[in-house]
Amino acid sequence: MSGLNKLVSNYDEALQGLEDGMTIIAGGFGLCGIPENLIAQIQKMGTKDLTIVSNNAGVDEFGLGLLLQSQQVKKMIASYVGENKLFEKQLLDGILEVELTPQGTLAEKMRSGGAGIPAFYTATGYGTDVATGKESRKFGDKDYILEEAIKGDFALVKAWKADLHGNAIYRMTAQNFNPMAATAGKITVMEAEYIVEPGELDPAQIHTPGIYVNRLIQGDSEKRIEQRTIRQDSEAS
Amino acid sequence: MSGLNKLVSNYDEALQGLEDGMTIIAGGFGLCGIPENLIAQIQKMGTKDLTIVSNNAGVDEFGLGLLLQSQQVKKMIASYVGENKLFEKQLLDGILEVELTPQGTLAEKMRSGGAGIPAFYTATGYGTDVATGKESRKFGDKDYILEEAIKGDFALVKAWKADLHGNAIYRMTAQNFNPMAATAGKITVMEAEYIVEPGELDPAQIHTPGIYVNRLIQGDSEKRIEQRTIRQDSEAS
Amino acid sequence: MALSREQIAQRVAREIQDGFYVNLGIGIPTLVSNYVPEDMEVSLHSENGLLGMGPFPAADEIDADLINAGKQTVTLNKGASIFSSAESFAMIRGGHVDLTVLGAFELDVLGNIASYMIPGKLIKGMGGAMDLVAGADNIIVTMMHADRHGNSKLLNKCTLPLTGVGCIKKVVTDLAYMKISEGKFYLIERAPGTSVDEIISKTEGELVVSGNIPEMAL
Amino acid sequence: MALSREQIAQRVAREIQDGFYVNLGIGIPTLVSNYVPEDMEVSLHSENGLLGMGPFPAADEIDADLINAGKQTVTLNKGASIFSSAESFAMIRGGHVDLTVLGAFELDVLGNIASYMIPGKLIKGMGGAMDLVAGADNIIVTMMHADRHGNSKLLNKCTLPLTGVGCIKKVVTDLAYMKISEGKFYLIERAPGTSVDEIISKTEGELVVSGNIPEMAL
Repeated sequence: MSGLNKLVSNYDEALQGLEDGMTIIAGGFGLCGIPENLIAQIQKMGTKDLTIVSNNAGVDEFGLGLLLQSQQVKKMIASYVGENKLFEKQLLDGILEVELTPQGTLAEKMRSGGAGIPAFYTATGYGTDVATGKESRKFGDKDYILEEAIKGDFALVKAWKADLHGNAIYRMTAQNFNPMAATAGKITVMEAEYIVEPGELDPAQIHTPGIYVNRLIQGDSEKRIEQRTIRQDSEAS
Repeated sequence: MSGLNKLVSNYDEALQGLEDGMTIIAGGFGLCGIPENLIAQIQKMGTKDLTIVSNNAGVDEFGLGLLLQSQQVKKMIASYVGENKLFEKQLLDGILEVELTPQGTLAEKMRSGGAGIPAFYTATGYGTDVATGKESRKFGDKDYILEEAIKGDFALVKAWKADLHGNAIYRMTAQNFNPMAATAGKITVMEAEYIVEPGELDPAQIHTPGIYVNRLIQGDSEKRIEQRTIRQDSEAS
Repeated sequence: MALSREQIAQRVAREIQDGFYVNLGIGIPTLVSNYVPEDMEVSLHSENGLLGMGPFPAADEIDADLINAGKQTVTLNKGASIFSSAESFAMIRGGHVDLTVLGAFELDVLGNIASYMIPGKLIKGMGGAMDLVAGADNIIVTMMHADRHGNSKLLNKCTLPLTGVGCIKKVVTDLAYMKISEGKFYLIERAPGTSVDEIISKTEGELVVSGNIPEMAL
Repeated sequence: MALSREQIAQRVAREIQDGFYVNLGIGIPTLVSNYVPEDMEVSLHSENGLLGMGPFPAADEIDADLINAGKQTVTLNKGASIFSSAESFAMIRGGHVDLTVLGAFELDVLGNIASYMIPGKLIKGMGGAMDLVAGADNIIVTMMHADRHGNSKLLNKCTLPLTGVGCIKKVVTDLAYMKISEGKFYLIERAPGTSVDEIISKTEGELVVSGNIPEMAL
């Protein structure tokens, strides 16, 4: 690694410095656009007591579900964890703590963490359990609550094409939480399906500028599908 | 105009409903990426007492400077107005009011206006004149001030390529404030250099999704350069 | 007779206008897309970061990177755009989505909605539902009027944890189309063959029945 | 002898490290890009929405849509990226820029900086300067040590409207390189041929001179 080149040579190096008790922000929605190889590496490393910030918790045997299996997660900050049965069990057993956060608020908390905005007001969650312990305030005639930014010791994201400087493009809806997650890590690690030379991507079409990326690694993706839905022949006409 | 097609046929239609005393948010940085044809149309319409939110105020004879010439502007919310001599004169004469706003705060106020965030905290301006009358608060060991969102009756933006649904791509650094401005208008009007059919732009490469755009019009741009700087031969080797 | 799920969707679809950007939740709301009038053009918003969502793919079109908020594989319509979750919720929170349709467990006369959690059952999370109800101006809730035992789900006060406060103004149930304002339900239409008395008996919250209540046109 | 503008830039450039993302303000800071060591790779950030800014264009390369924050026509280096003003200031405010260099009218022992407005003169505005000083961790201010009349610009307390409070820790003037901490200036290096006495006489704010002060290597 020298100059603006972020490429690291192996997954050990990609997650060097990850320690027990750290907070990890992960991109992805369901199993779409998750940094699946980096997650697998965390399981391999066996790092414990992690706080994971991610919209979902994977499924039982893939994605972040792997880290639940191996009981590496202390706390999960997510908007929806309904696809993961292990999650329920660990929650009831008191092994796991969960902080349910509305999806848009979660995305904005990550963005704010990366953008130096310590807190913002949102109407989302006003008057609900989410508002418990939070300041509420009226602007105009509407009620809002104060939500604070989230930052991670590490942020893990999954890109489609990235150049060596870490400038990255996400594919289709695999974009989701990745651009915000990428901004919110003290150390941001990106796995990419394709790595190209600087200059090969259109500068005006970069989703994540390389300034946010500290380490880059190539990762072949399995890309599991959670809900395989197809059009019936009758509709396909 | 029907369905998702935002195309209007002329500039009168593009700015229909613009009235004296309204607030207009305009994209552009200096003279780069400004909605120059829409601004010229406002001069033609003669609408008065406008509040204009824009990073700069154009130059004396181009861009928003035109609206100063014809004394249509009551108040300017901007970060830098140093390129415009008429501005100074009108300010001293008491014709014009100005609210200087740090550039990043201005961008974030527009984004917040469009994103349903009524207010956010930022360290920018803490302890300066910008903080006067604003709440300040500590998060961690750093001081921040509370800044409120800006919304416009109209937002005027300039795109490079747009499809008929208003999905748009900006060219080079003509992007600047345009994406945020586009989100913050009750009515957002976009002038585009090129208008194409839906499906011609890559869905993953849209800078401004059409949902933010109410009216679309074709506009040939003069694109004046403020500081024409070229490399000396000796450096060009 | 009570409406089927499809008929509820059909009634909701009549609230769609040409050029609308529409967010459809999981379940009955998803079915609404089947009943958009043919002469109208609408754009479907999916909160994972997609506008212009198309139908499910043919088997050979399936793309793991192209899903909707229900994690189902989908396709893109012409004029679609894809963006980050922050941008997606900026659209929702900023009031740019013209119509939001979502399900609920309970609704009350103050427009409060409970839709994401039943204490004692599995905690799944609110996903984007809290953002949707807080950010949208025009929301239609679809739900069953009463549970299996005939207990009303249209209440004076929600009993389950709330998804949002004072944000619901319209609901289409299997029995009726109602509006909510000033702390009351207003009966607007009844399902074909359903009596006003049945609706009254299955509505716990204060219900205003004014004049002759027409049957829904489906 | 006092440093020239170019020499100030040269000294600042020595603070650059390989792989830095750097924001250079207008004036002397812009000159710093000429002195980046050849064996280092840095990326220049321009707050109008550009990373990887290249040199000025040749006459036939000029593009009105490609400018820097000084509104000058520029070019792109390989690996450049272009983005919105909101994203650009997210980088600044979020502390992602490794080094920020900007000018100032006055600086004081508390690290306060005044750089955007002289009351009674034309109001130009702060542009991105307030965001830069509030958001960056690593800032170097470049300025003249004193005005034409010999009046110090390194003060106990700034007299002009502030751009930022307590945010400046390093300054390179035409006479010295100094650090600021705990309410004092610390003299680190002096311009070649400039005496410590001259620096003391032109520094109004409390100045700590500890041991032998080396001349700058340029």
